[in-house]
Amino acid sequence: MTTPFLEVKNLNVSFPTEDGEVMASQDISFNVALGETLAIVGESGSGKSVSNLAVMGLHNRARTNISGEAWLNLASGPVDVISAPEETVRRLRGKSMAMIFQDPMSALHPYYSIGDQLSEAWRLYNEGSKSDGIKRAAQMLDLVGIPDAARRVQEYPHQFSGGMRQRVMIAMALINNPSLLIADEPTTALDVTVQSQILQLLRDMQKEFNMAVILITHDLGVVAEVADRVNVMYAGKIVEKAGIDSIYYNSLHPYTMGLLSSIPRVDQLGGHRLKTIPGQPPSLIGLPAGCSFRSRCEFASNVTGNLCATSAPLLEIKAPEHASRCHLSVEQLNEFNPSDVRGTHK
Amino acid sequence: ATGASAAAAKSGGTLYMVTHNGQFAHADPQRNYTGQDIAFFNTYVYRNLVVYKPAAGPSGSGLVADLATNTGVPSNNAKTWKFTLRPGVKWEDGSAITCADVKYGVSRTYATDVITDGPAYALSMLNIPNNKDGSSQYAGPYKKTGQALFDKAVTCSKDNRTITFNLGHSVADFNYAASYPAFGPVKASKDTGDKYDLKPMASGPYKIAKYTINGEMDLVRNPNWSKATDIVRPAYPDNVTVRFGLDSNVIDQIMLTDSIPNTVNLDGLQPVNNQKFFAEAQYSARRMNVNDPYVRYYGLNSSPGHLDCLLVRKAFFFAWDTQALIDLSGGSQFYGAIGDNPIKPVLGLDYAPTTGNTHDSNFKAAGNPTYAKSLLDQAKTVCPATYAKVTGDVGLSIDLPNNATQQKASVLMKAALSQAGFNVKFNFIPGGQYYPTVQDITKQGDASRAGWGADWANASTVIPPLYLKDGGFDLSGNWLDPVYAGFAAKVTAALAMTDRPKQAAEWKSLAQFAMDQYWISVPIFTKQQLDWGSKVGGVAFWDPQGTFLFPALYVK
Amino acid sequence: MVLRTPRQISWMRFKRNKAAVISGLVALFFILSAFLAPLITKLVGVNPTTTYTKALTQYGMPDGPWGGISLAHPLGVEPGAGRDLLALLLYGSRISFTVALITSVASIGLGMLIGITAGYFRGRVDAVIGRFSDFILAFPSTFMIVALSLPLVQRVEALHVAKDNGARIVVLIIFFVVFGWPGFARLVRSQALSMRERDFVMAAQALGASNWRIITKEILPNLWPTAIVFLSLSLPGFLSAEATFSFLGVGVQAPSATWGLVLSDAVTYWQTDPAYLIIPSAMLVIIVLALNLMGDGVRDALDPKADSR
Amino acid sequence: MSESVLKLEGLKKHFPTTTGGVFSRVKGVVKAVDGVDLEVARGETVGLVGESGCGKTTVGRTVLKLYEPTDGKIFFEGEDITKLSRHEMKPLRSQMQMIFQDPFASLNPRHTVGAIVSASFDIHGIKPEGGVKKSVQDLLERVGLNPEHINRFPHEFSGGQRQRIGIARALALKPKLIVADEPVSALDVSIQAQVVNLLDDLQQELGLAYLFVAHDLSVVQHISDRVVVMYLGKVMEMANTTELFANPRHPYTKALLSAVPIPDPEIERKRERIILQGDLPSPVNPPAGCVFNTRCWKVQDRCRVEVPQVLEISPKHTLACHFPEGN
Amino acid sequence: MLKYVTKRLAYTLIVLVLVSLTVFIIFNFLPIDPARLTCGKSCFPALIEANRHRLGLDVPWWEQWIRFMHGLVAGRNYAEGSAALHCGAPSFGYSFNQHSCVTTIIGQAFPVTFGLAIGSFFLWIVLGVTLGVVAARFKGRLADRLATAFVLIGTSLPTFISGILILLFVALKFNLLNPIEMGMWHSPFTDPFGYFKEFIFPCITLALAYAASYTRFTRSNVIETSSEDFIRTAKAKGLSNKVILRKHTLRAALSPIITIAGLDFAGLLGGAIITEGIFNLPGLGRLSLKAVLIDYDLPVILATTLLAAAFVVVANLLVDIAYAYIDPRVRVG
Ligand SMILES: Nc1ncnc2c1ncn2[C@@H]1O[C@H](COP(=O)(O)OP(=O)(O)OP(=O)(O)O)[C@@H](O)[C@H]1O
Ligand SMILES: Nc1ncnc2c1ncn2[C@@H]1O[C@H](COP(=O)(O)OP(=O)(O)OP(=O)(O)O)[C@@H](O)[C@H]1O
Ligand SMILES: [Mg+2]
Ligand SMILES: [Mg+2]
Repeated sequence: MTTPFLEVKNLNVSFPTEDGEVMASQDISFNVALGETLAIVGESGSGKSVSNLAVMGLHNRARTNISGEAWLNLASGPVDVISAPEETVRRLRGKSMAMIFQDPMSALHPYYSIGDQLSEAWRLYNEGSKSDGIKRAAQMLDLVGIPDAARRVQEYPHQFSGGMRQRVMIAMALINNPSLLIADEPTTALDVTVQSQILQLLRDMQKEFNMAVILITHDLGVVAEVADRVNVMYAGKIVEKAGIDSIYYNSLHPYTMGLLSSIPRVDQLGGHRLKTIPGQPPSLIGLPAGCSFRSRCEFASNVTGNLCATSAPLLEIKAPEHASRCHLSVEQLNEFNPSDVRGTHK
Repeated sequence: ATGASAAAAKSGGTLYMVTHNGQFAHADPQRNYTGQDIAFFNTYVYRNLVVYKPAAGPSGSGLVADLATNTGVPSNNAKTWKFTLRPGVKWEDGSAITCADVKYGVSRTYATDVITDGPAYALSMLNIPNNKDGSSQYAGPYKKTGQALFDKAVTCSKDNRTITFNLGHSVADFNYAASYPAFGPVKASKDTGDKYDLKPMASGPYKIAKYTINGEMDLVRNPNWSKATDIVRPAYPDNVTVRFGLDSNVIDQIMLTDSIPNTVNLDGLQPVNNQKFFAEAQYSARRMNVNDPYVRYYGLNSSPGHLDCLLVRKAFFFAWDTQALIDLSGGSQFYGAIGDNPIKPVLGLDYAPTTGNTHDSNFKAAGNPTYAKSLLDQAKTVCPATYAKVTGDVGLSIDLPNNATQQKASVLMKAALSQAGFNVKFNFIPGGQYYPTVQDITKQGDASRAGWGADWANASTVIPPLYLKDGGFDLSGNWLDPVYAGFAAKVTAALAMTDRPKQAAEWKSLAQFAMDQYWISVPIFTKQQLDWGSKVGGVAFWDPQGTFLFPALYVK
Repeated sequence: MVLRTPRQISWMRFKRNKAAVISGLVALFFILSAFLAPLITKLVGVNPTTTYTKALTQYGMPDGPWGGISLAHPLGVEPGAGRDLLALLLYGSRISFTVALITSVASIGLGMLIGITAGYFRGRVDAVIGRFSDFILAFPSTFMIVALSLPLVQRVEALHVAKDNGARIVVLIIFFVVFGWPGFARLVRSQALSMRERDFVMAAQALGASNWRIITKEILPNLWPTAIVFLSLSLPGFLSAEATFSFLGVGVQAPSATWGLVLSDAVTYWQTDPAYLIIPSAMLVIIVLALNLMGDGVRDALDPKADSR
Repeated sequence: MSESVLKLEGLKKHFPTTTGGVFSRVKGVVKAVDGVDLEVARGETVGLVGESGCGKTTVGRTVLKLYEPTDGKIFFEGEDITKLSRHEMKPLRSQMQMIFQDPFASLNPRHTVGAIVSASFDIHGIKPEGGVKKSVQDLLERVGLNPEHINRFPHEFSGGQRQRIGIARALALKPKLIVADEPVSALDVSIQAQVVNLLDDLQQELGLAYLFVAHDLSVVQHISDRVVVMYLGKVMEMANTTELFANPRHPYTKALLSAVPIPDPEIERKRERIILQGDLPSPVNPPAGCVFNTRCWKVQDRCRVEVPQVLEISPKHTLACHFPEGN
Repeated sequence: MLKYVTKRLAYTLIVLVLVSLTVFIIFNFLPIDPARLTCGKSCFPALIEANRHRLGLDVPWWEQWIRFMHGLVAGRNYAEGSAALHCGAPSFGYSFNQHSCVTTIIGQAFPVTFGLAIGSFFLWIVLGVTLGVVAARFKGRLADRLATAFVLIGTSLPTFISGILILLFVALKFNLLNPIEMGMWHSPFTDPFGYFKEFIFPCITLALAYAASYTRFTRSNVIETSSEDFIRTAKAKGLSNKVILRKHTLRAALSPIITIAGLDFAGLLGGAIITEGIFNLPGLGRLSLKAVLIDYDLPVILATTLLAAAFVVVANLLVDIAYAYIDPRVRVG
């Protein structure tokens, strides 16, 4: 594989609050190369957004504690966006790295026309008049498949449907040919049919611009559709990290296994009871020692001694290109894995 | 009075006058009825048959001929009065002032639906019969109903120079009434009805260049006025500008800092600032403390349902903490002295000290609650209903104009009167509506703050207005008092007397009677303070008008 | 996470906001003093109605510097009438606070009721209420109060509702409430409009709840925070409104005292007895500041999003 | 199957629309539901799917008479309740209940769990055996909550727990029919399954009938006996779950199914996806003819003029399409 | 749009007619007799009746109202015989106290109040918004507290105190204003400096009184808007904080202010009674106060009330239109 474009090393993000420090993401390390799609999955509050916002430098620095490194390997040389001055990071945003957000309804400024908002982004890094910007905006809208783009640039966000707004967001993120695109739950608010349109679009765009893409989602179905590699997060940590197939067919973490089997699938018959992961995810304040998944883990009892309660497992490479944060051995994990999830009810 | 000093008067310059009021009450001669306004307009803008002598001190109360060549010639037992006009006096537009103009001017008083607020002397004195409802059969020059009646009552000589007034009854001092601008000329062709109040045509040394209500009045020299025809007005300044509506605090600030040295303060300082101004030597050349023509008192409403019991009125009188109220308004040095009479000593002939009231051994300046209480106790048996009212829930209500000083005063009144056993209530009435309200017997409370000064040096302008039902300013509701009939008969008789000393004796005894009836509370012979800027010269007090001797003012 | 009720959480947040806590204590102190005025004046040994003319000079000015501050008169005496300033302010605050409090509570209460009604029933009810409040808002309120207060006081007295200052207070309160509710009603209406679209209202309807129950049990409790914040902010507003109307001579009148009366009187003494102006002004500033800061604190404490910002 | 709990005949619900804001005026009507026929049998679960805005929620709410139907008939247990007044509806409320999509918005944040669950007793003046408190605690226990949490406030619970509170409230009066309006779409992946299982269990125990509204086809497929597919206020296709998923006949159903992501990369890689063009048309101004014609890849002229009839193409499988997909 | 505005204007007219009717009814049923109140010093029943006739109060209130409405469209005559007067349409009546047609009086007072309103409006918006933004940027820190305290002190002192203090201790103390010229009308066109000197202090007084709510409003709106998703989007684009604040945050945060600002502005026009009094500005506030408390001048009372009402209603209309202009979501339709 080529050198990664983004290298995140030991990233920790926490928020001091009145109840204590919220350890939103801990010890996050990953990387993405150009042309590659990395998916980050995990349920709500597991720290997916927080870690990526840190990469974008979008946290309020005064209210956030961030440590670790995140290197962008730019043509002009690598930059650590965590330690770089605010102004430097600002100049990377939009150009070297771009981000789109979950809710297309509220992510666009309601008072400015679509064209204005797009051209503002373009003119930040390009010489050109406002009308040039609008022209460019229309091209981009056309590219993301909005019909009649020349007219629609003059319209306002509320005149667009959700799916179209998400396309606008994508167009805005791509308008300066960024090398890295972070898509934070880009389809969660959308209908399935629109969702597949958008995912298709993202794929096409990635090909066209040869971007590194980080796709944040909690939908394992979406991941299966687009990702090359997957990071699974739980309670602020990456618990499993592997290529797409290994995650689905050869998961080495009880949480991922539980997740996969608790999802009903259209390609399987109903009528059976769904498998569940009992309990709730833990609070991120004052996380107890030990494995944060242990109270919900059905295999915890198989670990010798009291290890799960006393020591936090490390993210170990348990198979080629496959790391997992679990005290269980690969053999045990393989044994517990309802080996072929895909085949159970076929 | 001090002030007008050695330095010679000087012509030229602009004289400023400042006031908190938004406008002159009236500029129209027939509607002008306020001492200061009359003095102002008579001095600067219009001329009159006769005017007060422009002199400081008692001699200022004498009349001098102005537009006329004499101060009036009575005949027919003072039922006919003749004035002959001075030749060569011109209007602002250059035309001569004629008898017809004077006659027309007087006739305007009768147009009661246009010419309001003015003195009613013409109405009550001229020989024109009234309708049943009390209105005159002559409706004024605009409608002309009954014009013939008027033409008979006021006549002009052939040469249009002598005017004759035929009165309905003897008026020994009609010429004093004639000193009011209400008896002054108005040129019929230039009469603008109600709007004449904004721009009366000048006959005096200045004409009105600009007059905006809440703004200013600008007077400039009237080229058609000739000094030769005028023995009254030196007309020193080139311009006179009156600034209306300034905040009282701002006016005081101007005076204290002398920031506009050519200014005359028409209002006087607020009591709180008087003390400083009159204590510090730096202001000594810019201040004057004088007796004004007014007596201030509270009219005690003696009509049934109010203070219809002599004992109760007396108790009120003795409970009153006069001293505290005087102190509140600046102390006896500035506010005035306790008096004993509705007639002020300046009236000389008509004034004599009364007996009883403030000369009673039980009278105390700071109030005598014990004695007042004993009087009230007597009232309990003599007039139980009144007693019950003033001590009970209904209480005794005092009408006061609504301003900061009176709000303060109410605290002192309540403190004093409650000690005597009264239950006191206050009825604060907005300044502009105060007199119309208390003059309405149906709206008046039990005691109403008031003040009165003689229109001229005869108690005929004091006793009748204050104590006759239709006198115009009767706040004592006394016409419902059983003793009224006899009293009123005597007043009417006194009014008709032409023998001045005999009349004076009558006024004295009537004043004593009124005081014995306790129709008013403790009278205060008030003082007034004048203040002006360092560049104003010739300042003196014009006794009969109760304000600056305007003719003498000049800019240094 | 430790589980707490919303009240506890708000209270915790509030407690941590030092400015708000201090402000709250200050406000409480003022209110308590007003409440305990008779006791305090007795302790100090002064009486609000006594005119201590002995403490005045022959010109009616306080004898001594700083408005005649002395052991007997801790805040000095009132020039002119000679009442004790401490007693005056204490007793004055009773009327001022009562007027402000009743007015705030009444206009907020009325605004809340009308606002909810409009927002909940929408349609024609809403339109009628909306037009009506537009109509009321169209009147220049200050001006109407000045023009109508005297005759209305007479009306109130004639109806034997109250007398004298009682009647004036009643009229003032009526005016403040009449012109005060529409503003709050608008706020409440918009909240009620969004509230009625919330699923829990639908849930109550699905259970067969009556409109009355929905309004009182489901919607109303959610508007308390708004009302409380509005209250803490409108109190000072009405305090200075009372002062202004006293200045214009249409409020409560002497010999009763209110802060407004004292202040409007004090203005004329700005040069001769500045302490008389400074002391009550400072008090007014302090309490208004306190109430505002406390209001901010309450709002922040009740705002669930406050922390994430 | 046994007799029906709920029966809809030609149900219509139109909303007058205003243009919004200050320029507000009535502009037209949203045909949110435009002629829906549907039946739910005792103990049966009928899934209602379709894209956002197609009228699923409106159907659910109209069924419970939370909206007044514009046209058509609603039968509950054979009784026509279409014209019943609010007051007359009250006794029936105990038999039909609703579970809401958003567990955060559907619980009044200022009421305790106890107050929320007992509200139904209060409203209907019912004094349950053993007292209100005991009944509430029983209900909480039944939905898997700690009965001691009766005095806690909703925000002290997680999303899944809150949804359970909502379910407990719906169960309080022992209803026969529950309209579940997207009860799991706001829940986390790992929690969703817990709630789905709970609903399953309750149906088994209490013989409830569900009208299960959802846009997530995988959940619907899992829980329903029959599925109704709606598009723009109209029913497109209706069949037994197995039949529908195995053999979708309507192009829209087919597109919908193909769009659902499957958590299985291998299948995903092989899958032929039907990507629909464009967006859902506005329900204010629906297309003439077949409402799906603007996005259908099989569209022909006839589709643009003629509204397809709802036909029973095989037993229990109805369809409204001129050119159905082949068998 | 045009249709909408016409409709709203018609509605405005109806409101104004209702307001005028209400005012007539209210004043008719007051236990006050203007004929008596304005009758003068020596007053007796015949004079009161004459006065009543002069004031036009000798007919029932509804007829008075009809005459008033008629006067508005067709002008009105007063007094009879050679003293007859005419006030041309639109006539609000004739003030017997000021001896002028009310329309003329109002016409003179209006520019004063309007100038005052515009000036203080501008000042308080600038002051309020600036402090609000500062407070929001430094939320919870010293600058925030100072800004809040400053504006709060400004509002908590009633204008009758702050105005006097500003006048005496600033304007007059430092000779910034010639007291004798206070209230003189300097035309802003021929004598802008004189005009400025005249108006700056009253404007500051009012601005202080009003700024606080804008500071608070701006502060909370800026804080709230800053956490909106679209601000995050703007950041993600790479815009600088300054541009984000200016173009994105403020635009969204400040547009709701228009609503209150419009109403406050209208309220001010209706009369800054106390400020005008202190600074001797012959504006609508002074005019109305004098009419009420001193002259009991019904036509002036009526006219100022109606004018004030008209401002509120028209301001409402303008606010709505402005809102539609700013917020595209409102614009459609
Ligand atoms: N500004 C903040 N202050 C305190 N806690 C925060 C803040 N921002 C996020 N958190 C907490 O950090 C944790 C991780 O949040 P994050 O937004 O990364 O979750 P996520 O995985 O993106 O979830 P979702 O799927 O809901 O978007 C959550 O518990 C959240 O409550
Ligand atoms: N109260 C209402 N007034 C006006 N229009 C409404 C109302 N409720 C719903 N609609 C409209 O009716 C249509 C159907 O809405 P409905 O909420 O039933 O859709 P849905 O299928 O439940 O969508 P979702 O999946 O987004 O919940 C939509 O266009 C919606 O805008
Ligand atoms: Mg997230
Ligand atoms: Mg829905």
